[in-house]
Amino acid sequence: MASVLLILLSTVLVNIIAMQSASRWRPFAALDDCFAAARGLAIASLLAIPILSVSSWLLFHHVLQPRSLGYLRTPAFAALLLAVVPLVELVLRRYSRLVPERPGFALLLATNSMLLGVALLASERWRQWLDALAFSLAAAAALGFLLLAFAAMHERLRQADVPEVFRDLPLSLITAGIMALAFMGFTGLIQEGS
Amino acid sequence: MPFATEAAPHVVAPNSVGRVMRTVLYALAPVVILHWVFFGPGLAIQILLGTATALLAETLALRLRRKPLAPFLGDGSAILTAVLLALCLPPLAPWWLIVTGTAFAVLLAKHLYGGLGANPFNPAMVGYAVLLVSFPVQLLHWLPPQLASEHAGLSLAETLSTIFTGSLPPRLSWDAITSPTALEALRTNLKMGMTMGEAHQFASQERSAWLWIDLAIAAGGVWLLAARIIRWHIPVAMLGAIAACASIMYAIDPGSYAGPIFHLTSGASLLGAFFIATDPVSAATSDRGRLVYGAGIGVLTYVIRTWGGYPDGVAFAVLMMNLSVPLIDRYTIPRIYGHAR
Amino acid sequence: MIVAILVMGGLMALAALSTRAAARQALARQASTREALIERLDALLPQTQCGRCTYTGCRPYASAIAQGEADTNQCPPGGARTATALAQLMGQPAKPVDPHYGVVRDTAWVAWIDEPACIGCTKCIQACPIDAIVGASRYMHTVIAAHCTGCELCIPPCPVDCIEMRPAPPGVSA
Amino acid sequence: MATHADVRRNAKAQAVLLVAVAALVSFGLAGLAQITRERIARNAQAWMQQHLEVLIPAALHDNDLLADTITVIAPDSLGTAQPVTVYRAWRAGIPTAVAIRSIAPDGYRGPIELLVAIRYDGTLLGVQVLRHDETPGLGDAFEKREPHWLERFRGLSLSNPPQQRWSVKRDGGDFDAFTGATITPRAIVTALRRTLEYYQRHRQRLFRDPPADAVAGAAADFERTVAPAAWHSSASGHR
Amino acid sequence: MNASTPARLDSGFGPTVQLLASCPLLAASDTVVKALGLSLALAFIVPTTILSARMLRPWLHEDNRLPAAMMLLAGTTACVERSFQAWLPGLGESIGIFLPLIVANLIIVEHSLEHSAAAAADWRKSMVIAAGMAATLLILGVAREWVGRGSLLHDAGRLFGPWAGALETTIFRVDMGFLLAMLPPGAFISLGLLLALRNWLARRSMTPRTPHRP
Amino acid sequence: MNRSPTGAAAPAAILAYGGLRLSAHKQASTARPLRVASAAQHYVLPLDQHAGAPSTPRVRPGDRVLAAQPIAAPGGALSAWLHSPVSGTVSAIEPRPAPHHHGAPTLSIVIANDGREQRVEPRASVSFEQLAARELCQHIGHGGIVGLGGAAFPTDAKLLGSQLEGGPHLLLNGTQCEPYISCDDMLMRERAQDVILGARILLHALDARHCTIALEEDTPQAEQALRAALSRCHDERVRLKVVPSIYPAGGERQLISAVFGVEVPFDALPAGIGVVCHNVGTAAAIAHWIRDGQPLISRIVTVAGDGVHQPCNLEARLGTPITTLIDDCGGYTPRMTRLILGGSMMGSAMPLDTLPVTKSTHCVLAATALDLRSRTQEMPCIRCGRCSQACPALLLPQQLHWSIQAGDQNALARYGLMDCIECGCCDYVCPSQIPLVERFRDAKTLLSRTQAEDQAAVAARTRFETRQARLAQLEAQRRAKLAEKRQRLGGRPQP
Ligand SMILES: Cc1cc2nc3c(=O)[nH]c(=O)nc-3n(C[C@H](O)[C@H](O)[C@H](O)COP(=O)(O)O)c2cc1C
Ligand SMILES: Cc1cc2nc3c(=O)[nH]c(=O)nc-3n(C[C@H](O)[C@H](O)[C@H](O)COP(=O)(O)O)c2cc1C
Ligand SMILES: Cc1cc2nc3c(=O)[nH]c(=O)nc-3n(C[C@H](O)[C@H](O)[C@H](O)COP(=O)(O)O)c2cc1C
Ligand SMILES: Cc1cc2nc3c(=O)[nH]c(=O)nc-3n(C[C@H](O)[C@H](O)[C@H](O)CO)c2cc1C
Ligand code: SF4
Ligand code: SF4
Ligand code: SF4
Ligand code: SF4
Ligand code: FES
Repeated sequence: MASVLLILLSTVLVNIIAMQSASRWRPFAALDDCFAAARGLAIASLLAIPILSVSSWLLFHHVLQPRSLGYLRTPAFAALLLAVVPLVELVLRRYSRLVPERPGFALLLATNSMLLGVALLASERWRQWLDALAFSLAAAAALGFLLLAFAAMHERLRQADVPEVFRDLPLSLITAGIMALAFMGFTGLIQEGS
Repeated sequence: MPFATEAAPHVVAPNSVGRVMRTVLYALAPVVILHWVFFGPGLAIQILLGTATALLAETLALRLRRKPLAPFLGDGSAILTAVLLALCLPPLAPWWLIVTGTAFAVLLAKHLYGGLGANPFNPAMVGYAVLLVSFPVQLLHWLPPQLASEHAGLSLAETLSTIFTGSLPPRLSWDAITSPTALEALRTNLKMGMTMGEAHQFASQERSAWLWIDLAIAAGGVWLLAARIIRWHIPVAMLGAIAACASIMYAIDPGSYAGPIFHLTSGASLLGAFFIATDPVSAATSDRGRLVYGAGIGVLTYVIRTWGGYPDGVAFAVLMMNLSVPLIDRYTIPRIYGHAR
Repeated sequence: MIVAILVMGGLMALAALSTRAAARQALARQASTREALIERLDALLPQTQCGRCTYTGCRPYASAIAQGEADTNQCPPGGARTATALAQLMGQPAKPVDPHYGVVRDTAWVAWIDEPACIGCTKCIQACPIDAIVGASRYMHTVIAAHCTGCELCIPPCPVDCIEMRPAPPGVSA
Repeated sequence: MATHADVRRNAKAQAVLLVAVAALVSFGLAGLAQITRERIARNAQAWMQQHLEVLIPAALHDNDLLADTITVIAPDSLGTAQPVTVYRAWRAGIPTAVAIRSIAPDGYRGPIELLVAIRYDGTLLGVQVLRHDETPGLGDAFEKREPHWLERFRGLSLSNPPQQRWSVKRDGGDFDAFTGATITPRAIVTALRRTLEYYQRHRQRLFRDPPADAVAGAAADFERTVAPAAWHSSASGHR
Repeated sequence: MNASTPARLDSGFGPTVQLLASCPLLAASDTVVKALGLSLALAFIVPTTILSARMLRPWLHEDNRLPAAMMLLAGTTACVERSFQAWLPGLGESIGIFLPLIVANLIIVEHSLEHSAAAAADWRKSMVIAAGMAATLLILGVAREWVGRGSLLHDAGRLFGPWAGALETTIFRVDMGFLLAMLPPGAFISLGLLLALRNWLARRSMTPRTPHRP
Repeated sequence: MNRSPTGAAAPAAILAYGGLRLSAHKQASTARPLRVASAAQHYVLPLDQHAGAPSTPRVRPGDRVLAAQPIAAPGGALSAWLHSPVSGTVSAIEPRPAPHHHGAPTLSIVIANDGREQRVEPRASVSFEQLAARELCQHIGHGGIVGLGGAAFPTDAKLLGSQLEGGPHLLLNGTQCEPYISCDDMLMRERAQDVILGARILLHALDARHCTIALEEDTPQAEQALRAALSRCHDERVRLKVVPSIYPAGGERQLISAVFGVEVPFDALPAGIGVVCHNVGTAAAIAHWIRDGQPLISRIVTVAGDGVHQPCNLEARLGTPITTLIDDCGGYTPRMTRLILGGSMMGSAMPLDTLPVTKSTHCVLAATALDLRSRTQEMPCIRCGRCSQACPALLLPQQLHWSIQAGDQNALARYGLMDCIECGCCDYVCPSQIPLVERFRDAKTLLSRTQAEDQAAVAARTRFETRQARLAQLEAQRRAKLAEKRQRLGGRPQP
């Protein structure tokens, strides 16, 4: 569980840092504020990750495992992801006011999906595709919440009088550390819940 | 005749940050005194240790950040952080525990973010959570009240030597003198398969001392409310949420869940509601935001202490809601006069 | 092994398909996306139409930014505020206005016509992009200070050099 | 000859290229899988073997423990609703011991996976913790801080100490807990008692089927252990 | 080989990207052994994928850069995972679930790289990247394991084979170390402190250059 | 938007709107009866002492003027008449330091008093009931009447702008929530009948049916006086309403909320919800003008504070130097440190005391250390929320403060900086001693400038596009003509 938490927070950090500091990875066109972009990414992740999780569950349990192709897990997941991410991009561009930008959006969403995918696949205890769906929904929701919270926090931290050497990245990491500390409170809970 | 000018208003209330923090410290004084009466001088020593560390750490941080020392050392916020942290630790905890925790609180959680007023996380709770996840064993050495204990209470010298050497006087052993907190006892007993009635009985042996202390905390809280240092929103929302969760679960299965009274009077519920969740710096801003914030802390506290791995959830709940504060603030900007909702 | 190759190949074919679909959609919407971006950039510009950015007006400059041809720090009338907003919208670090394109004034300036000297040639009227000068042929011309944006375009055409820039009267913010 | 640019612009060619990459990758991977399959199977066996060897001395068996397994399902006794693997030891065709991959479901932070070896007569040969997630520094004392704690169980049985004393001292039993951690020891002790009880009740049926063919077993893939058809513990209900 | 290489490397792979790339790997930096194992994997995966991506680049449309790179990465990673399982089973067991994270990291790295003209330059570049990530991991691993449990290379014997058992070092023996360092919060906080330290060193090395008034 | 609150009998809701209970410090000045200020030698009358455009002088230096003679006419649509307070000669029309410019000079008419107290022939008193509402409003304008509550908004403009269908509800503001200021209290105690008459004139001018005079609970004598005057004239339309003494209950919008239980929308004037609010002093001035033909040439000024020997209320002619008022009150005490025009919360500190009384001068506060409580060391905001609790505009001053520090103008707009009424409540309570109002004032200037710039850009763009369209049309016409001509000449039309 600890690693799921770590991965989740790393994912959030990667997103926020990428959106903040690398213009070519901007996920959305004409969105000047980090919070709005984070919201867009949260929506995209909420779309992509459950789809991916269910489809990969079906793939593993009905295609790969019966044929002893377990070793294809990672590349097969990657290929599925590569099919789903552009679809999400398509849907967002058509049905929402968000305008996904070409390399950035796919890159970040692929990263998110891969990272969360790893976290989800790490535990092989989903016996039903419904389990996988439920867990991925929860994970995507957690990711979305953390993204928004972190983006909002980031905006607040921008105004603070932070010591020079800690400005930006180090402080973001320490914030993530304290967030992880907070979520340590859930240890034991998730185990027993599942 | 020329006069010096200044911007309006020309009068301000005779108030200061130091006065606010000191008021909170005074409100905590009865708690500390009662603690001494029931549990011996351990807490007082911890507070002294914590205060010294806090002031040292504050001085160090201010020096490094090239800020003036006098106004910030005098504001009392670091001392308050140390005192609140000390209140969360077992009175006989080894000295390095409070020192480490306070240093983390002041240096990492406060000054890295820009010092007084800028920290998004409650420093004392960061310090406590660091200690709890790092040194869970040491945090379990709670004492039974002196009066109830068959051993004579520890003398001041014995307490000091225990805190500084980490080992008890030879006549005692940890297993003999420590007793789990009520929450811990309840959890353990339920896990052992006791019925709720038995578990309660077991858990409530040493509760009267704690009830007195709770009373002191509540009195301090009410005083802070009257002094307008805190407002009702956070305590009411937090305690209300805990009570609501506890009542619902108790109604569903009184055999495995304790009732609201137990939850309100055990663990750090009251201390949290009046002194910790109310830390203005890391709490939500508007009244509505503070209701959400307090209720969130209450629900999370209940969830963590009932189903989670750690004995009490206040610290984690506070930190989790701290991280949601900017988000809450974003969605709870109050209606401005003359504007529609 | 054959199955492995088939499965992976099939999945990848799906991926290629959906990537292509998304790319085509992006391409099809490129024009309208760009148009929307230009519109938002244009809305950030001061609309002085002075051309100091080296483009023929504010909108052309906006579209140049959107194309990636122009930098976000070329509009002196907009000053730091415009430059920052443009950079933010483009997801770039903010830069101060490049003095190469002109100085940034911190108070509003407007054109002022020395009316006795004016010969009524109407050249300035033709130059003013926002019709801020009134007057008829061979009659005295006047700048309507409330409308004037201070673009200085009317100054070069005047054959008798009777126009000069002056601080805006109170209540006028160009 | 198509230039790079031609290929870059041609959609079909691009798709083919991507599929080719995928095919290549899977080809390589499949090859590697082929090469490593046996080794990996052996590694897994070796891991289990190591644990088993510690618990069941060579003197006690002449069969391949890994090859002679059965799976049972007994949620109440063995702590999991999943099938549980039982390794059987025979000497000269006479049953000598079993090792049960039992689970202590009520650890402090989740289930604790155990390997419990029991002599045919019902005394404990030993216990190993295969996997756990107990609080580092607290519940994991059996690993580092009190490494002898687990050894204490060797030679005990349901009558030694008596069944009602099979609990930690705090609950009136015979066994020490760790400093500051009672839940983990309690979970392990309880799991051991339940496993012993289960063994006592089902010993006959565990050894009902004759030993598996040693030769066939050694060659078999670990994943597809030749095992008597899984049977369900009648005492503990069905799936 | 020419003087511009480091500069271009910097522009493509600055500290930010390095952080982005290291972040997901934090999960495997709690002990030196895990960090070593992951570094080992990186040392193989980074050059392999970057060089093969480089070979494919001229043929690929911009849109297909991501899919191709991702597939290469996933395949290589799976190979490494499989190899670990076969030849270093202990290590495979303990870092197995983290290996696929490398795919996510390296996608970012690959995307921020400008391929250079000479294959050798690319190879060097990829080795520098792998070394950078490995260094981060190792420093973190040493710091976290040391502070967290007072040992170094704990479990090396079990994971790398008996020969490595001799490397296990116990620096101090207490009931337990500062557990925080081993847990997720410790991962982030240590990396944050590490970065701050780097900033501080960088700033210090900058200062002497400005003329010093007596 | 014409929600008339006339019938609303909502309870005083002001506690829902923050505010502070401050100690009033009014006993010292109300203990002494209202007096007339001594005459001065020179009277200085700034031409822009009201809201709107400056007035245009009607006299020249050297002209002789009589008291109550118009000396300046409205200088625009929104402007006011100005009358000479005394008889004498115009000695100069030149920039003189003025209180509303913090002592900076502004164009003023200076009249040298000849001490003869000659007055223009008072016009025959007008029977206001005979006049149509509009005529009455215009007539009020000729009296130079502006709002005496502080903003000096020309009353005729306000009245004309509030001519509503069915008549608005007239609210007379008799509260004076700011510490030290007691001029309205004194006025109501001593001249209650003037206030009531003014109310009836205003009712007529607005064609209104109801008038509420709002009073604070700590002015019982004024209430008694008003009740007595009311019972004498038996006007059923006029009622009294007592509101809690909470600063800033006297603010127009806050008062409306307290009295009627409704809010004035941020983008509307009170008339938008059917209320017109006037100060009681304004009403009394109107009564003087209509009944006695006396234009606005004097007003009541409170001289208060520990810095004068005998604090009291003085009826002072416009243009009287403040030094004269101070002398009337026995001069400065040795402790005098700061001269404030207005109360302790919103008044401005003046660098000199030679400034003249203007139409908006309601209080001269000669403050000493006893009256002032200066800031100590400013500390960072600890987000304690005291400020937002106190804010009558329901803002979050702490967030405004943060956004100012961050230079985030969007956030400032979102948090409603422009709705701040600069009352100073937040500043007063802040434990961190942050000079919030000062910061807000500066930020407001900045924000309104950027907002004005944005509006200007939109306007320029519209004008530019109109011009482009026009040029394009002209060009099209020219081409069409050319083509037509070519065709007529037999040439082929151009491709
Ligand atoms: C953070 C934390 C983690 C704990 N982890 C464990 C654990 O892993 N195993 C365990 O048996 N007890 C653990 N405990 C202790 C139990 O909560 C409980 O207090 C203890 O088992 C009671 O035993 P005692 O009577 O020896 O104190 C933990 C306590 C805390 C505060
Ligand atoms: C028709 C009409 C228009 C008004 N226009 C303005 C205006 O543009 N600006 C203004 O400050 N006050 C205006 N007022 C006056 C306000 O309602 C208010 O009385 C005045 O600003 C003084 O209020 P204060 O002393 O509370 O600031 C107007 C009033 C009326 C009736
Ligand atoms: C914070 C604040 C406090 C005010 N206090 C008073 C007051 O105590 N008495 C008063 O008559 N006007 C006060 N005013 C002015 C009123 O809002 C309003 O302008 C006046 O009552 C309108 O009447 P007038 O146009 O006749 O001046 C205050 C304004 C503000 C913004
Ligand atoms: C009512 C109140 C409660 C406080 N609670 C805490 C607390 O729980 N933890 C803490 O570190 N500081 C607390 N402080 C002190 C202070 O706000 C804190 O150190 C700041 O977070 C430092 O910036 C409190 C202060 C007040 C006024
Ligand atoms: S410099 Fe600025 S104002 Fe002038 S035309 Fe260019 S964009 Fe418009
Ligand atoms: S008057 Fe001159 S300076 Fe003003 S807008 Fe027109 S052309 Fe520009
Ligand atoms: S009163 Fe002062 S310290 Fe308190 S929240 Fe407001 S601005 Fe901050
Ligand atoms: S000055 Fe502005 S922000 Fe402060 S209390 Fe008054 S209205 Fe609110
Ligand atoms: S000719 Fe018109 S202004 Fe010069």
